[in-house]
Amino acid sequence: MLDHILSLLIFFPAIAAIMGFVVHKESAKAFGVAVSVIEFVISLYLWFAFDTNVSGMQFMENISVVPAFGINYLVGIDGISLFIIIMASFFTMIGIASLGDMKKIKNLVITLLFLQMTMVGVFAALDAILFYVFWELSLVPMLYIIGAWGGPLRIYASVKFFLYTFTGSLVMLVGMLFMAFLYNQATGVWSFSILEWYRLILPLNYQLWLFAAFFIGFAIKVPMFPFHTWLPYAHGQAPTIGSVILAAVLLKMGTYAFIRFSLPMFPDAAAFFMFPIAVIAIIMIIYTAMVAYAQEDIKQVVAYSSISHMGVIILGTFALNVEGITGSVFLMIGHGIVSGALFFLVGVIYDRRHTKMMSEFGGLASVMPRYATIFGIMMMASVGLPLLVNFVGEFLSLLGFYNQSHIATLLAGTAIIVGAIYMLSSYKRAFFGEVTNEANRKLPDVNSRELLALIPLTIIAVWLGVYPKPLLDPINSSVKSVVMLMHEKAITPEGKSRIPSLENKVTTQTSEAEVK
Amino acid sequence: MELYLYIALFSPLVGALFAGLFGASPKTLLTGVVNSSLLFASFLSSAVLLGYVLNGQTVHVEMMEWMATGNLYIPFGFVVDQVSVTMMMVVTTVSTVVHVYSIGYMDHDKGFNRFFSYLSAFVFSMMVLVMSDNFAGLFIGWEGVGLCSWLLIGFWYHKESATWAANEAFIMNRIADLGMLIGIFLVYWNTGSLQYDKAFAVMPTLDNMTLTYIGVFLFIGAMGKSAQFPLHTWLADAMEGPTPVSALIHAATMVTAGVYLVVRANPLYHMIPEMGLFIASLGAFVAMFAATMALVNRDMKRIIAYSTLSQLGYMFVAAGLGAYWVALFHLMAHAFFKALLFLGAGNVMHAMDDELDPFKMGGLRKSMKWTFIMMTLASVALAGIYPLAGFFSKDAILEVGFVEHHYVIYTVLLLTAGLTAFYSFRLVALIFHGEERYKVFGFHPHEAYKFVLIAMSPLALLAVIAGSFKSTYFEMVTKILPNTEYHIHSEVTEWTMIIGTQLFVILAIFFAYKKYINFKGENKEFEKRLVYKVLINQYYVPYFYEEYITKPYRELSTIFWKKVDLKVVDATVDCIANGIYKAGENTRDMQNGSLSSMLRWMVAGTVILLSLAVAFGLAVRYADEISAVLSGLGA
Amino acid sequence: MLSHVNISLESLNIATLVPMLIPIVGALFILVLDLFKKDQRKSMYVMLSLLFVMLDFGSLIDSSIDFNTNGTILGYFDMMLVDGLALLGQFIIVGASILFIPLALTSKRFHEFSYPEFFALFLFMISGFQFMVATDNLILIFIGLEMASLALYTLIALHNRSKSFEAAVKYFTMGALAAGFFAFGSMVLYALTGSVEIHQMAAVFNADEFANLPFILVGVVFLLAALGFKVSLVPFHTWAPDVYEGASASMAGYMSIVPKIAGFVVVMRMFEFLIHSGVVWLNVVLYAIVIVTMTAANIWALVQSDVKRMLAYSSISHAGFVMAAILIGTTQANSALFLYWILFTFTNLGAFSMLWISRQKNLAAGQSSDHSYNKFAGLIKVAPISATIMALFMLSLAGLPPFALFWGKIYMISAAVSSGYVVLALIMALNSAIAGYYYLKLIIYMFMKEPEIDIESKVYTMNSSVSLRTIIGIAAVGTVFASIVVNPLIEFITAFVYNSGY
Amino acid sequence: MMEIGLTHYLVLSTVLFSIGLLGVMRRKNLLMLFFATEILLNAVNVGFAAISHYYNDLTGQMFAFFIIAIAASEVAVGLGLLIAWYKRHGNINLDAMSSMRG
Amino acid sequence: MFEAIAFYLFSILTAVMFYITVTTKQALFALTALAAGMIFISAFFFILGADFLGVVQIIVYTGAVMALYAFGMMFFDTTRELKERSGSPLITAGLSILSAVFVVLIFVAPIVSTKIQVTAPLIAGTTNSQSIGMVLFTKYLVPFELAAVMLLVAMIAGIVLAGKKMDRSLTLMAEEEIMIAEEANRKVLL
Repeated sequence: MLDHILSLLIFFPAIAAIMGFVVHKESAKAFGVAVSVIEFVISLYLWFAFDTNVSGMQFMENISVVPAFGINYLVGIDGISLFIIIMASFFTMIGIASLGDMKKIKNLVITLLFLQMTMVGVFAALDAILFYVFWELSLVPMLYIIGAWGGPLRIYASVKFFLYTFTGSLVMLVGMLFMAFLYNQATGVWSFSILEWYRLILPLNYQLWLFAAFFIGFAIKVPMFPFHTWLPYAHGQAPTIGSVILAAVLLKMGTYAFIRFSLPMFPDAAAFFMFPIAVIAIIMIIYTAMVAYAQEDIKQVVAYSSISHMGVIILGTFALNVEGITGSVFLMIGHGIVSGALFFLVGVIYDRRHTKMMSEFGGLASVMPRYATIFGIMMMASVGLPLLVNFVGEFLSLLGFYNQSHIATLLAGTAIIVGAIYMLSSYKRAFFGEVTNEANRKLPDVNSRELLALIPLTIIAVWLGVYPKPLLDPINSSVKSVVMLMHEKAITPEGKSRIPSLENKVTTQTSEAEVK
Repeated sequence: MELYLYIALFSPLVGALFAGLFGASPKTLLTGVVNSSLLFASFLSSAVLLGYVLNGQTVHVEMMEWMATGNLYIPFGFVVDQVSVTMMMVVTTVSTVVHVYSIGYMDHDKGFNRFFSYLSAFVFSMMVLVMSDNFAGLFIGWEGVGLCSWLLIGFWYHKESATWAANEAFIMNRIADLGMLIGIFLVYWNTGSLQYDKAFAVMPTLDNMTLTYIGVFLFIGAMGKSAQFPLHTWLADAMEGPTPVSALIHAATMVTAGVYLVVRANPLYHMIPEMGLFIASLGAFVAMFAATMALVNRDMKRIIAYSTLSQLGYMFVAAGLGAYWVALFHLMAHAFFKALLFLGAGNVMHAMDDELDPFKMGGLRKSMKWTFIMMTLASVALAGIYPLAGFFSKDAILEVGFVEHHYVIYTVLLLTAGLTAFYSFRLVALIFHGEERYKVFGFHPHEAYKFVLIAMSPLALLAVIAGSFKSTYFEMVTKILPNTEYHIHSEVTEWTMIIGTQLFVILAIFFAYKKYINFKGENKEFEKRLVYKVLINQYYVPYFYEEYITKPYRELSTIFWKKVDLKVVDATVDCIANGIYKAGENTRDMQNGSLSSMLRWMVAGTVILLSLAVAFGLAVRYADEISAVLSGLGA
Repeated sequence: MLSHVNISLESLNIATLVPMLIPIVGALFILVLDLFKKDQRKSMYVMLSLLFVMLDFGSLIDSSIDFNTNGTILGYFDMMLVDGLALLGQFIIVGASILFIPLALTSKRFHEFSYPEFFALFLFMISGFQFMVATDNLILIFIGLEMASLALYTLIALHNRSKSFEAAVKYFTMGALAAGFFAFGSMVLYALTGSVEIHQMAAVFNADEFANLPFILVGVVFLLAALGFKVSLVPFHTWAPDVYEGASASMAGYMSIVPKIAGFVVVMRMFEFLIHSGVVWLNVVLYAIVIVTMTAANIWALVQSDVKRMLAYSSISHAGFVMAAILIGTTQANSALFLYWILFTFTNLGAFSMLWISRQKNLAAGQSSDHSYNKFAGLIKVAPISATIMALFMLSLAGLPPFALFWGKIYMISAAVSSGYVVLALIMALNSAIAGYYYLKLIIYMFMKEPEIDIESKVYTMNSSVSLRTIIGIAAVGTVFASIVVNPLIEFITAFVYNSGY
Repeated sequence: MMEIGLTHYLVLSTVLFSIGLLGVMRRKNLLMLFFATEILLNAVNVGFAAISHYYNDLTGQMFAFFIIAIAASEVAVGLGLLIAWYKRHGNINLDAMSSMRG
Repeated sequence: MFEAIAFYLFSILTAVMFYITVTTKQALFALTALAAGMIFISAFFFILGADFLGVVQIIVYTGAVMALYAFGMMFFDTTRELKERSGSPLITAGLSILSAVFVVLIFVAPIVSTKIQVTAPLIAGTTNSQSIGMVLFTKYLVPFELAAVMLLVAMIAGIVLAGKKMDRSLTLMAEEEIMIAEEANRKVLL
């Protein structure tokens, strides 16, 4: 069981999905819930069995697929991927559980289960090709979800989503193949194992080019400015469940990949590109926040806010130190929970009114107080209020980056201001004031089905904000090993100086422990 | 002692959650009572802790780890020392009073339970703020009070102005919080820790520049919370909230957090006196600035708010000049009488159906005797008349200015003291004396509930007697703060000053009474003057913000969205896609179905290849000649 | 004076002829059978042809075992050349034929299958292609090519409707021009080397160090045009869309696989040595052609409104993609070509078969062509399994992992990257992205649109029969589970290619 | 000039080939178009024969021989196609064949 | 000298004939010119000593091929004047002239290779036919046989395509129609 728990986790939903074809459509949702609960329990078990003291990969499995070309089925997780996997299974679970009456619900459930396979696969894969397989495969269910259950522009949105990310990832594929070629040059054998690639120290110019190739793939997925325009469409058109999973999990693939690929493999390039990327991140933060402020559609506000937050994650990642990277990983989870919840919330109101325009609302706080409360909590989490989940990540990310650049952090820190501006003003427009629209006067408050999704999210948002330690510790130890590896591998003086060496830090840590 | 600490800290939280459970349901008196009791428990615990601290001991606990990664280690740590216990006492005292008061004040409000939930949550945040033993914990409280302030200002969320003011307060605070955050980052990266003790222990080793930066950024945070210029506009607007909120948050506690921060960071500011001077100057400026705005305002609560602002300026002067204990003392004294003043104003508002314009009142002393007495007491205290609390604390600040040879600051503060007395009694005169102008508007004023008045009485008492604790307090708090005593060397000067000040203030009070006690009609002549216009428009600062910051931001946002994002970024992407598609549309005619053209394409392809072959062949064959010619051309 | 020629039978290696002779014998057998007993059922002929082709396949396995032990075998006065390329080429040709022949077993009756001659010609054609790849003598290549082509033209025309005639005539005419080019190119090279055997030419060129480069280039240009026509490189591709549209879907699918691989083997034999001897011109020109073929075909495919025509352009694009292997010219690249084509066979077989089973005899109302996109609108609602399977093939064609073509694609791009053609690799990747759009378009029509024409699910399986479904099943399995066979395939192909010296 | 060499024949072959190409491109009548393709092949044949002659090698003649065979086969198939088309459409005009395009 | 005169004479004649073939508007002219050109071509073969080829040329081309074409012309009724709209004569002419020029440009330079090794040398003292026979039935036996098969293919193709069965298209007929037609056919057969 333990030896193959990751494979189980990856393929269980897929097999269940195939079996789901047989299930009658009346029971499809129940089936989906059952499967996703089991999956979630397994993922929790994964956490339980996870050894926090080990910073490297755990639960590894290795099966040769194409040995002649060095492609293996190689999976494993560390602290960085563990929680994103759990989050993926969690969101699938509550996503399916909170599905309302939709057309073709059976297809939707099956699609979601397939999507779950790809999501878990991406985060568990340790072989570049395997990673790529799941990475690409995840586009298909999402395409279908947006395209089949989306709004009026759904086809445009889904095609844009698919093609944009597909294009980016093809460039990334070329980078991967080149990396494998370099590995082949160095060792004489083919390998796509990421762990093997880590051992390769590349000259700077190769690093730069490869970094750029990977960057395009990841940046589009994240999405980073100026590759972000697919996202508002995708979110705007997707059904609630699609937006939730897209925001909560799929976007994290990009940022996760930065940490998994770009940083340890090209440390010097990462240091080299740190400032340009910081600039992009700052643009993402400020510019998209302003765009979000100008939105009239509440879902678009949340969509753009996603981009803005992803900017902070990117910034944290490229802090290149333990604080920043840990923060960005944590923020991935935090943002997943918060934006997921926000999309759920938008979905709640959309289900009732079939519009997302803020001008249609106003005064909802008095009509739907519970809804307003949960929305308020999540909004506050989104703007990074301490003791709510996002703050930990944002704080650490910015803190980390501050060591690299003061001005950049100052600019990026405006995230907490601009974030508050668009969030509060949207909240004000939708929830405060008098009820002006008659249609809103009799709206029912959140029902128990919706609460099923929202309450756990709220609890998690608070729990992780107050007590992030269970997550931070594993993340921290894995990130530490990443940073250590980067420092060792760095060849340029800039890289060496930008990426801190952790040797002397160990002593300070022990001394701190004494002080405690 | 830890138990008391936890009781003091968490009983408001319990209250908040308890009331929150009933948040959406209609009024239940239970919440008010329970919350008030919990607050009282908190107060008692604080008092016990105070006693403990008075014995010269402090409590320092670490509840649990919060964040730890890399080098960073942030616990939930709490410290009860001389400084924090002061704040705890102030907070719990005022908030207990305000809670009880609110039971009466919010009696008819739909959101009764919600209100108590928010209010208790605020107290919890404030307690976290003052009790935390590290900057991160401070920041939690800092943001927490911001949140509660937002919730409470916007409590009547159906009012456009209330929600607008709430958002303004939150966002403006956020601007300052960024500064604070940066300050925290600076502390961390330079000292390696966010614990007060460790960080301050390392600071002396840092260079002056870094310290100044830390000081500046932390102070930016303080400026926001304490509404110092130029981030002051939110405070007056925050008066949209229910009056108890104004009393608790926007007078007694939250707004003083900035002062608390500076006091808390005294080891830092001690090392950078230039920064201190700046703080003091800004404080003096704000004191004067706010007082002038209060002179002409026609909104009762706003007048008090400006007065708060002004008093905060005093506190910053003291803190900036290194007289931390004086600042803290004034903070405490001010909390009591200002809260009292606000609560009194609340009574008046209640009596007048939420009317705020004092010009529509007058002669209320008959129907609201106790309120009148208490408000007058508070105003006297505020004006700094001996022997009330204000005298001891405010005069101390004046003395500090004088002793430290900052005569300009001293003069400004002295003048401000006069202004303070003037506007305070302008208000009292307009409300309680003179004709009963309200009758025209059909109001039927009545005194507040008895228990409300009783609840207010401790504050009244404290406003009167707080000054007498001065020396005890000095003893206690200077165990950790610089124990400079500010005495003017010559007794003659000292007495002259005290008496002079008192006379000046009394004169101002007299003047105010004279001018407003028999107020009849409005002075149209005066209202046309530039001075009046400037003052009533708050020096055009809000206008400036609206015109030059808010509006452009909104417009720029729209431009970014409609023009840049849709028309440039997105359009580029679509343009590439469409371009490819169009290329297909335009060239598909190549395949026009005619066999002839197909054959021609094939031949054409061959001919093109042939021409390339010929060119290449010739180039190879005549390579030497070509290079000769080229070299002849000088290439 | 003429002297007697004494040649031992053994030195002739008659066995090298066996694989080609089997289909010829089979064809003759069918013809004779038809003479004696008329009016036999189609299924009998299909099975008979299938048997012969499988026999052929068996003999190929035999030859490949022989190749593994003895290496390259020359046969019949060095006329036959059985090396790895020849065997791989034949494997694909014969293997694809095995898969495509059963497509004749439709439930509807189509004209061509009523002829026993159809099957005879089909077998002749297979033989012709086999000859084409199993020799490096230009004469035999030419004859094999013409024989196969003539049979192919006829097979297309036998579908017997206006469009198929048009297609056949177009194909034929252009084929005739291409034949002229081939002859002319051969003539030029012959003039230069005195030989029509490729290895001999290579020897002569290398011996005098490409002294007559302009002449060589002229020859190369004409051969490139002729072979480019066969493998449909832009601008010699113009026949492809029309012919695919005009031919029946099964025949179009076949055309997208078999003639092209035969062409590629010849191209590889012809150009590989030129590329390796550093004829810069050829590198540049091939580079340009590869890019133009990939890109232009993709762009045209974007704007198609008929699925079959789209697939035609797509297979042109794929041809350009594969042509890159020849430009790159490493063992890995050449292996990638075969790997790609084998995987492509399964996917394209599936895609065209799906079109084939949905073929109606008469166009439904509002339809301008047999397989227009809007015919497939909303297919998921009417025939979910068909839609899913079709989507599968489209995703595979788009190169989405882990489906079949993805593996070919990465191996090919890896070959490009490994030999320094990074820009080419990027262009290949970006082209895959463009291609993604039109494959996606069909998926969108099937899954996300409402049905446009009011038709029952029957329409989509109008032409289906057990055999067709089996073939589709095989194709689907091959497409989905390709990852399992990729490794043995790579090893097998690489060994063959490497041992042939490519 | 008077000494006829291989070059002369090759040039001739080329010229004839070009004439064939001209025909291929401009003829609209399919039958006439087929004529032009015959010219192409004949042009090549001349070249082959000449090379064969000058190199004293029979391969060229063999090639030419097979080209003739190919030409003959093409005629058969081509005419078959034309007949089939003609029966359906009553003309063999190339311009009538453009039902597929784009 | 004779060779030169013959070469030029026949060159010009062939070129002119072929030119007429591709340009004339009279189908009959074209056919005649083509036949004439082919015969002139065979003259080159004879000049070059490829007697066998010359004979084959005359027999196969001028005999068989031209006969087929003549038959075709009669069948298609193209004896009258052709109406051809030439698309763009400039492009057409330009392309063919260009191609000629390019090739000629290269061909005017003599081939310099010295390493030519012929694979099937002429055997001294034999006639052309003999040596061709010798080569054809040894080295080129496979192509020869394959060519035979190819001719068979062409024959079958021609027969099938021109056959009567093509008049009715099963592809276009509905299944029921086919049934009816088959029944009718059977009745005829009976």
